[in-house]
Amino acid sequence: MKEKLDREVVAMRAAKELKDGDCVNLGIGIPNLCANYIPEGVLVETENGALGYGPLVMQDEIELADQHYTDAGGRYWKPIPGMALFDIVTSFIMIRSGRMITILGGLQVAENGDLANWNTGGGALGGTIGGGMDLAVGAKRVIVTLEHTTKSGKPKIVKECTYPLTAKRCTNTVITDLAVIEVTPEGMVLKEVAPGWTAAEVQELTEPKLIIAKDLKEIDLV
Amino acid sequence: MKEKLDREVVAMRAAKELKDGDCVNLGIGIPNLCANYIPEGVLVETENGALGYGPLVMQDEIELADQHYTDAGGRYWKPIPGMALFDIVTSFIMIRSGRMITILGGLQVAENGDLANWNTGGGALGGTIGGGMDLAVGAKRVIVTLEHTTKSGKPKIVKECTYPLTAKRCTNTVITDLAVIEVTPEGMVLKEVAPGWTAAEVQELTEPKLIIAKDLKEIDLV
Amino acid sequence: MKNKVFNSFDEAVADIPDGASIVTECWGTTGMSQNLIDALVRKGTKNLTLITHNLLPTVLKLEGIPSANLADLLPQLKKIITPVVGIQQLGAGAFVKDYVEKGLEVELTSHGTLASRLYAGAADLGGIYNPVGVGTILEEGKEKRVIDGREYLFEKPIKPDYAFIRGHKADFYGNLVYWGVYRADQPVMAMAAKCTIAEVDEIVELGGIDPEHVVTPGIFVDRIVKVPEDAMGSVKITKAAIGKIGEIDFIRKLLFK
Amino acid sequence: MKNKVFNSFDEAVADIPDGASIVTECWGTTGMSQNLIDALVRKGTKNLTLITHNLLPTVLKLEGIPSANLADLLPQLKKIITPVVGIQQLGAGAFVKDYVEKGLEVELTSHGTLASRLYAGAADLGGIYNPVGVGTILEEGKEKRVIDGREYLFEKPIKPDYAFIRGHKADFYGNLVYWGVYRADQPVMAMAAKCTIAEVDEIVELGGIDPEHVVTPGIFVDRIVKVPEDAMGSVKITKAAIGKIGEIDFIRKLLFK
Repeated sequence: MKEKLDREVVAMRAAKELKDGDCVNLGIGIPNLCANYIPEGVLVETENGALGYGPLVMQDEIELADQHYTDAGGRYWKPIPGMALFDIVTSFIMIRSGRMITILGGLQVAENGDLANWNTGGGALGGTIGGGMDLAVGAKRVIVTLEHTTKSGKPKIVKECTYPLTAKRCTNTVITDLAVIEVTPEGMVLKEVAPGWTAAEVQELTEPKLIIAKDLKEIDLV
Repeated sequence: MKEKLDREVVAMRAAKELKDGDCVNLGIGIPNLCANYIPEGVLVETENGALGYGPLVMQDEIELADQHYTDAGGRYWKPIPGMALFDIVTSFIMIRSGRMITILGGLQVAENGDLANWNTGGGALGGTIGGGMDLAVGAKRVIVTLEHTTKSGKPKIVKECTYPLTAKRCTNTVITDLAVIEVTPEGMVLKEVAPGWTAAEVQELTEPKLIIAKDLKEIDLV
Repeated sequence: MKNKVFNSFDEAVADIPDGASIVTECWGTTGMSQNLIDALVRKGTKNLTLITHNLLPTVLKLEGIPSANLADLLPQLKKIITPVVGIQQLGAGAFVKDYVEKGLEVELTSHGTLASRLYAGAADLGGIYNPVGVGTILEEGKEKRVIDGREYLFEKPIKPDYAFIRGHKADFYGNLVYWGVYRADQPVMAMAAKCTIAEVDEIVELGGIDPEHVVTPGIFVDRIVKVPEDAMGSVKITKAAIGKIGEIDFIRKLLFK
Repeated sequence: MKNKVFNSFDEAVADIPDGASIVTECWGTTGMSQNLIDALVRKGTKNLTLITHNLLPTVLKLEGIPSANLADLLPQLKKIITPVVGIQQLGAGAFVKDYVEKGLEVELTSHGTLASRLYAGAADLGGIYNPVGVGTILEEGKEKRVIDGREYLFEKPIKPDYAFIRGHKADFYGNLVYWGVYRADQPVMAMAAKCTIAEVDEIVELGGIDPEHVVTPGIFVDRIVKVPEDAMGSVKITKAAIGKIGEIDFIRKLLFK
């Protein structure tokens, strides 16, 4: 079988969506990995109350870890000049007032942009809501990164989500290990495919009918 | 005619209601004058965003006036250690969350505690709402200071307000140049009268029927 | 790094279209974005909706005191949302009345309600149930609802197109601190508006503001202009104005103990 | 001057009755009021409603790391309101499940909605219309309303009886500053609760905090207790805990890049 992109490459491609001046909140999963590839001038936000903070603390520099400087996932980061600290009221206003871009993980994305990313079906205790629903509803742009299919090969890009929803019609862009897809009022538009893959092969692993972009191209990290 | 208390004395009597640890917001009119008689340990708040600030700047010390340190009425005050500065969201949470005592001026107070203090009847442009309605609704205790009657001798303590209301059933205590009155579910209770005045004489200048407190006494500033 | 610093007030307001809504601060003369307001007066933008705590009394201007004055914007307004139409003692109510007779719409609100409505706008809420105004003229035209035995009025969020705010220091990301009671409405205005323009005493390098002391994070500030030392609202001019105010007896009595 | 300083955590929580509602912070182990929580565990107060961002995974405790742990309070709870029942990787969801089967009520919410509901509680609102949760399981039992063409859910304010908050420095009036991301939920919790109890690294004289830097004004803080250097959650103990965390491989991978 042909090779899919690895998670690190998907993260690199997702980070390419950001440009100087953007503020971004990174979800759990592949989005976490984007932290290493954020372009210059992009400020990263964490919903527990910091914006524009520095790089994460690596495993071999544990002496730099300070409990006062952690992100929403509990990971340690380094303070830098120009960052801001604030409370959750301010944080969720940032998130909800349409000023933030968010890169989220996903379990399923539906044709109309519905996103399921918090719960694999265990009822109320089946997952963690956290700030994910706020990000999905409030961000000015929602980029969802996920593997194109489940481990058993079933599509994660579906006609209708079967897992409990995070938010309705919220997804703008889907970036997978096979493709970059824009969600538009006309349907899902296939913009890019992984090197060596054809549009037809991607369609086969995707439930909704894809519109093929006129300028369809290969995923490119430059 | 018998002498009524002057405004300065009414302000002194009103300030006596406050005790160490209280936070108070002072309205326009007689309440302004209370500023000089606030007991030790009472913090004064102004809704434009300061709590626990220092004394007002006097006319003969204009060189101390700083535009960055003014109260809601535009008067200059002096910063002191222990004060806090904040925005209006925080300020109105203080006011609305039942932590503040307020001393307000009044045009009319009704038997049931209704207060009219912002508008003498000129429609929407007839007065200034400011934060007065917030204080009347949100404060844990509303003390209203006013002259007992209009210049022409008509009662300001009435069965029903004729001026546009500030808030319904909000007044706890009324302090005038003739009396101290508590608003209770049973009606208005006359607690204190100005020196030389009898309960009957005060009743004559008051529209609702007053309940005379068993321990009725003279207004006393000690 | 994206440049948020504008070199002139005129450039900073150049794209504001007729019919825009603008929120700005005015407590007497404190905390005003006078230079942005003046630029908008020069531009002549029409049919504006102005959201503000207050309209400045015009009397200072009449007395020739170099003082901020939001009332200059009145001829360009279609609507005002405010808790304070004017300060009676200073004759501003009558001043506004002329415009109302010519069609200016006035929506009264309490100041705390204005704060909550701006919060609601910022936090993307569809509306709030507010206890203030029940039983008053503010009830008119509003849905009333009893929740757990208490009456509330439905109030809509306010989400202005632009906020003009007055900061003390800004860094290049737009992180802001204020000075004294100039803070007041500015932080929530900055968060509620779609585009926030700040005039500030000083622009500093990244790191010039302690991250713990930032009041308005830079994400809420889109444009920054430095107030020149000889401009209206600068510390120097304001000090001179206070001195002059002290010479006018009736204002002196109003503002000083 | 009214004394807000308590000498022990036990005294500070002594009056909390059975059935009280308590809001407190928990992001992993950061920003927790561990000493107040421990005092409440010692006191054994029952039928509590807990409002919190998170319930701490118990795994650190099982590994013998001196770390804060809100889960100790679980046996005393009647109800939890939270966006995060537990962190799956650390097995906390299963931990809570046992209690749910024994009758613990769980009200899920999103974290931003929790922030707005606490704001609504603090600002004395009767309710808010919230865009988050529409079309999800959070709709259940809630009024839905279309406002200007968009769907919202009605959410009630949260007004807890007590807030346990974790500050950095407090002065004698209760003015507070925080340290880093320990700030998070604390300020809005302090404003929403009827009685706010703060544990802090340091208590300073009046004037020890610059008025411009105060984050939570003292009016919102009713009781203050200093965290001893050798107590849970102190800077010293926390540093030691981070060191130990670094020795456990799977947590290390989770928390470090």
